[in-house]
Amino acid sequence: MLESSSLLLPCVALPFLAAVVVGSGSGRIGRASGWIVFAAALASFLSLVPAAATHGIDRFSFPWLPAAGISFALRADGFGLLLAFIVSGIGALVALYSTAYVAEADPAKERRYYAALASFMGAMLGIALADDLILLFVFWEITSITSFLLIGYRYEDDDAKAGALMALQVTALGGLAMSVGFLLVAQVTGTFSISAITSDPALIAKLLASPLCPAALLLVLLGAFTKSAQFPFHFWLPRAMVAPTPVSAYLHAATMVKAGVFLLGRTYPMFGEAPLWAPTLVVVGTTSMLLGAYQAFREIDLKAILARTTASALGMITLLYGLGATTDDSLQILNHALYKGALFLVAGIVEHHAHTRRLDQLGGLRHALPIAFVACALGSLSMAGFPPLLGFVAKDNFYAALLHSEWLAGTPLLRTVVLLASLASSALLVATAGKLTFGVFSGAERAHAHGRRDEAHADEPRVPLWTAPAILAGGALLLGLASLGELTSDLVTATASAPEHRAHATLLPALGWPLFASLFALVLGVALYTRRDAVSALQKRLAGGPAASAMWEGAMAALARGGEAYSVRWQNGSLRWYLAATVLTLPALCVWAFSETGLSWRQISVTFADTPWYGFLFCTLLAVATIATVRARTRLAAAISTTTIGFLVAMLFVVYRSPDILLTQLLIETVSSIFVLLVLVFLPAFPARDMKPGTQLVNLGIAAAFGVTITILLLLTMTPGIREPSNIATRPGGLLSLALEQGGGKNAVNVIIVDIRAADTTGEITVLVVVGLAVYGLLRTRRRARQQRKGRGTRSEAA
Amino acid sequence: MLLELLAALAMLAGTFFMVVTGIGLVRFPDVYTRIHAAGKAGTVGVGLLIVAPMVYFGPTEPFVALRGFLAIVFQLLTTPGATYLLAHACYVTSYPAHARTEVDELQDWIPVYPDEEFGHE
Amino acid sequence: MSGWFALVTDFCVFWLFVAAALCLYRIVVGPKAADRAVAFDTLSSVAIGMICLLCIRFSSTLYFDAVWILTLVGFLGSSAVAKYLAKGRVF
Amino acid sequence: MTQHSPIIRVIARYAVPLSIVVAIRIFFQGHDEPGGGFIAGTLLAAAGAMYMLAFGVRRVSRFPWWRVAVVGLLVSVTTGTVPFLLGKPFMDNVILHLGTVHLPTATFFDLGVMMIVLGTLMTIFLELDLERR
Repeated sequence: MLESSSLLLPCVALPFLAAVVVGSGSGRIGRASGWIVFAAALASFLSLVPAAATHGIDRFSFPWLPAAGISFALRADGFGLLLAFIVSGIGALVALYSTAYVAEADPAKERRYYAALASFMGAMLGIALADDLILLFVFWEITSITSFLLIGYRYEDDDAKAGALMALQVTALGGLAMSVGFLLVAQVTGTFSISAITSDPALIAKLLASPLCPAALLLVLLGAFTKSAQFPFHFWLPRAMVAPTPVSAYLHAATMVKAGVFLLGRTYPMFGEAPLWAPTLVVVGTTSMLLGAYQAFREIDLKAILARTTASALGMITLLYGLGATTDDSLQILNHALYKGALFLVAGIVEHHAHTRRLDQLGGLRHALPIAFVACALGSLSMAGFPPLLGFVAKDNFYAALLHSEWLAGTPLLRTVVLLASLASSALLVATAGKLTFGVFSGAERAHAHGRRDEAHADEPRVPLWTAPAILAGGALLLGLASLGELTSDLVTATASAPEHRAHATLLPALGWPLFASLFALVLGVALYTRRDAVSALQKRLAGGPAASAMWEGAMAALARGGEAYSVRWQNGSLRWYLAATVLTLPALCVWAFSETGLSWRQISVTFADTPWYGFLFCTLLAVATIATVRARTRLAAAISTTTIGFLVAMLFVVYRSPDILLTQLLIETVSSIFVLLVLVFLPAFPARDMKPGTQLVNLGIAAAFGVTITILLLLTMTPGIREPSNIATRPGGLLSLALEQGGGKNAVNVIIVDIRAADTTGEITVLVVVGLAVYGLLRTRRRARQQRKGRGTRSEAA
Repeated sequence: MLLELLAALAMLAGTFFMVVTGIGLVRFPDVYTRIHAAGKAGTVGVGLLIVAPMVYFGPTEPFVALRGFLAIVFQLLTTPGATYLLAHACYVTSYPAHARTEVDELQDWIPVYPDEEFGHE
Repeated sequence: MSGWFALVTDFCVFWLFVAAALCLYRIVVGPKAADRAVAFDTLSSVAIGMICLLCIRFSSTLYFDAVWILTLVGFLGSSAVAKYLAKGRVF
Repeated sequence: MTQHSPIIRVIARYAVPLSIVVAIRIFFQGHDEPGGGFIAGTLLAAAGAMYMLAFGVRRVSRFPWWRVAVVGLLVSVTTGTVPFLLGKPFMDNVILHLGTVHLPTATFFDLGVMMIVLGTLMTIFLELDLERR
C-alpha cells in the first residue's frame, strides 16, 4: 500500500503527535511544551530535506476512502516543498519565540496554546503536501479551526472572541465554498488527485469545456480569497491581530494567509486558461493591493499596519497569478514570508518591551533593543524593495511580469490602471516601511506608556526573543546577496509552481522599463515618507465609507434576527397550532403525491360483496361513538368514549379475522385508558363555553381534510389493481410458508415481527425504551426542580 | 346435532340477558338501578355465551372448554367486584338517588365524603 | 355447521348489536361519568359475547383468547374509573 | 395505606397471579397461535396495574422498572448479534431442538420485547402517579 517509504507522512504526522503529547500532557510538561513543539517543527523541517534532495517527485499515498476514490496522498513537488519549508522553518522559530513570549501563570492554558500551534503546523504541512482535493480541504478546515483557537487565545476579553469568531466565520465560509468547488472539479474530471488532473491535458480541456467550470472556479477562488484576506474579505485580518504576536507572525503573515495564494498556484494549471481566471484575479489583486497599502499608511497600531501590508502583498501575488507569472511566484512568497515574519516578531519584542503598540506612544528604542532595530530595518528595507535585499529582486520581477504580460497588453486601459496602482502601492509600502522603522526606533526616547522606565530596562529581551527575527531578516539579506550569483535563480525555479523557463532573479537586472519602474516607485515612496504628515492629514479628510467588518457583523446579526423571528412565529407554543400543522401535512403530501404519480380517487373500485353485514353495523356504532367523544362535555366522558371506540375497532379486527391485532388493541386500549385517568387531573378542563364558531369551522375543515385523505388512501389500497397480489401471504414463496420453514411457527404475524423482520422490530423496541427512559428522566428532573423551588419557597417564608 | 342444539339454546339465552341489560341500562332512572341491570349481563349473560362455544367446540378441541371454564370463573370473580366498586364510588360521592327510593339502609354505615371536588364529573 | 344453526347465530349476533347500541346510547347520553362506566362495563360483556358467537360463526378458536383478556380489561377499566371517582386518584 | 377497599384486594389476590399465568401462556404460544412478546408484555403491565390499583404503589415503586426495559433491549440485541458474530447473517434464527421442544432463538428476542414493553409501561405508570403527588 505505501508507495514509497518517503518521510512525507512523518513530516505531517509529527506536529500532530506533538500536539497530542503536549495537549494531554500533565503538569510536569508545563514549561517544556514549547520546546517539544520546537523539536517537532525542526524534525519536520529536516525530514523534508531528503525529499528536496531527490530530484524525482517524492510520493506517498494510502487508500483512505477507496469507495469514493479519495486517497490520503502526499506529494512533494517543488512548490509544495517551498511552503512546507516555510511552514516548518518559521514554525520552529515561532515556537522558539513563544517559549519566551508566552509566559502564562496557568500551565494548562499554555499547553493548549502549544497544542493548537502544533496541530496548525501539521495542518499547514498537510495543505502544502496534499495531492488529494478532499485531503487538502480537510487540512484547510483544520487550519481554520486552530486559527480560531489561537486568535481567541485570550478568551477573557471580548475583542479576542469577536475577532476569532469573525475569522472563523469568514474562512469557514470560504472553505465550504471551496469544498463544493472541489466536488465539482472531481465530478467533471472523475478524480480527486491534483497531480493526475494537472498532468493530463485531456482532463484539463474537459474541465475547461464543461459548463460547471465557471462555478467551480469561482467557488475555489472564494476559498482562496477568504483565506488570504483579499478585497471583499480583507476585514477579518486586522481584527485577528488581537492574537498573541507569535500567532500573528506565524499564521497571519507567514503561513495561513499564504494557503489561499498557494491554492491559486496549485489550481493555476487547472483553471489557468479559463476565461474568468485572469480578470477576476487581476481586479481583486489590484484592489486589495492598493486598498491594503493605503489603509496601512493610515494605521497607528504596529500590528494593524503589518496586517494591512500583508493583505496588500498578497494582493500583489494574486495579481501575478492573474497574469500567469508562475515562473517566479515562489520568489514573491518566500520574500514576503521572510520579511513579514521578521517585522511581526520585532513588533512582538517592542510590545513586550514597551507594553504598547501605538506608534504615537513609541520612539527612540534603538538603544534599548539594538538587535531588534537591525532586524526591523532589514525587514522594512526588504518590504520597501531596496537593494541589496531580496525585496528589490522580487519587486523587479513583479514589474517585469507586469510589463511583459501579453494578457495585460491586450487591454491598454487596464494595463495603465494596474501599473499606476502598483506604483502607488509600492510607494505607500516604502513610506509605511519608513514610518515603521523610524517611528519606533529613531527619535527621542519618549516616555513609554505608564511611565515605567526603570522596569522597561530590566527585562532585556531574552535570547530566544531576538534570534527568530534576526534569522528571518538575515535570510532576506543573504538571499538578496546570493541573487548576485545563480543560487537564488535555481532556488526559485526549483520551487516555482509551473516554471516555463529558468527564472532569472538577479540583483543586477538588465536595464529596462521594469528597473526604472521600481526605482521610480522607491523615489516616490521616499518623497511620500518625507511629506507623511501632509499625506495623513489628506487621508483623514478622505476617510469615510462604512468599514467592511461593520457590514459583515451587520449581516451576521441580521441572519440571527431572521432565524429568531422565524422560530418565534412558527414555534409559538400553542398545541393547537402544532396539531393542525402535523395533521395538515398528510393531506398536503397526498395531494402533491397524487398529482405527481397520476393516482386519483376515481380509480377506486371496491366491491362490498365479501364484507359480512356485521362489519357495517360495527362501523355505524363506531361512528356514533366518535360523535359521542367529540360532543363530550367532561374530560372523563371523553376518556371513556375514546376507550369505547378502541373496543369497537377491536371488534372489527374479529370480523376481519386478525386475532393478533385484536389482543394487542384490547390491551393497549385499557393501558392507555389508565394513563388517561392518571393524568386527568392535569388536563385543562374542557372549555365551559363553546369555541368561537370561526375556530370550530377551521377545526372541522382540518379534520375533514384529514379524514377524506385517509379514506381515499384506504379505499385505494383496497382496489385490487393497485395493491400487491392478494395472495401475497398464501402463495408458495409467500410469508406464511416462509414463516413456517424458517421461522418454525405457524403464526406468521408473530414470526414476521420477531424473526423475519427482526431488524425493524429492534428499531421499534429501541424507540420504546427511549420513550420509557425519557418519561422517567423528564418527570424526575421536573419533580426535583419543583421540590427545590418548594424547598426554597418554604425556607424564604420561614426566614 | 345435539351439540348444536345445546349451543343454540345457550346463545339465545345469553343474548336474551344481554338485551334485557341493554334495555335496563336505557330505561332505569338512576345509576344504582342501572348497576343492578349491568350485574346481570356481566355474570349470567356472559356465562351463557361462553358456554356456547365450549359446547360447540367441545369434542373437537378440548382446550377451548378449559379456557372457557377459566374465563367464566374469572368473569364471575371480577364483574360483581367492578359493579360493587362503581356503586360504592357513586354512593360515597353522594350521587343523588332517584326521588322514588324510600329506604336508604347504608346511611349510617358508609361515611359520605364531604368534599365535592372530584365527584360527579 | 347446519343451515339453521348459522341462522340462529346470525340472529343472536344481530341482537347483541342491539344490546351494544343500547349500551352506546347510555355512554353517549349518560348524565354522569358513573353511568358511562357502567355502560362501558356492560359493553365489554357484550363484546365477550360477540367474540364467542363470531368464534362459532367462523368455526375457529383463534379468537377465544380475547375472551379471557376482555374480562380482565373490562374489570380493570371500570374499577379504575370507580377508584378515580371515589378517591380522585387511581393508584 | 389500607384505605384500599377490601373487595378489590381480595379480587386482585386471585386475578393478578392468574393474569401472569395467562401472560406466560400467551408468550410461549406466540409462534403458532396468536400471542407473542408484545401482547404478553402488555398483559403483565395490566396485571401490574391491577396490583397497584389494589395494593398501592409502595412496594412496586421501589423496583427499578426502567432497568427491566434496558435489559430487555440488551437481550433482544444480543439475540440478534450472536448469530451475526457466528458468521451467519444478522438476526438469523437458529432452531434449537431441546429434546421434544423446538425452541427458535427468536423466542429470546421475543422475551426482550416483552421485558421492554413491561418495563416501559410500568415506568410510565409509576412516573405519572408520582407526578400527581
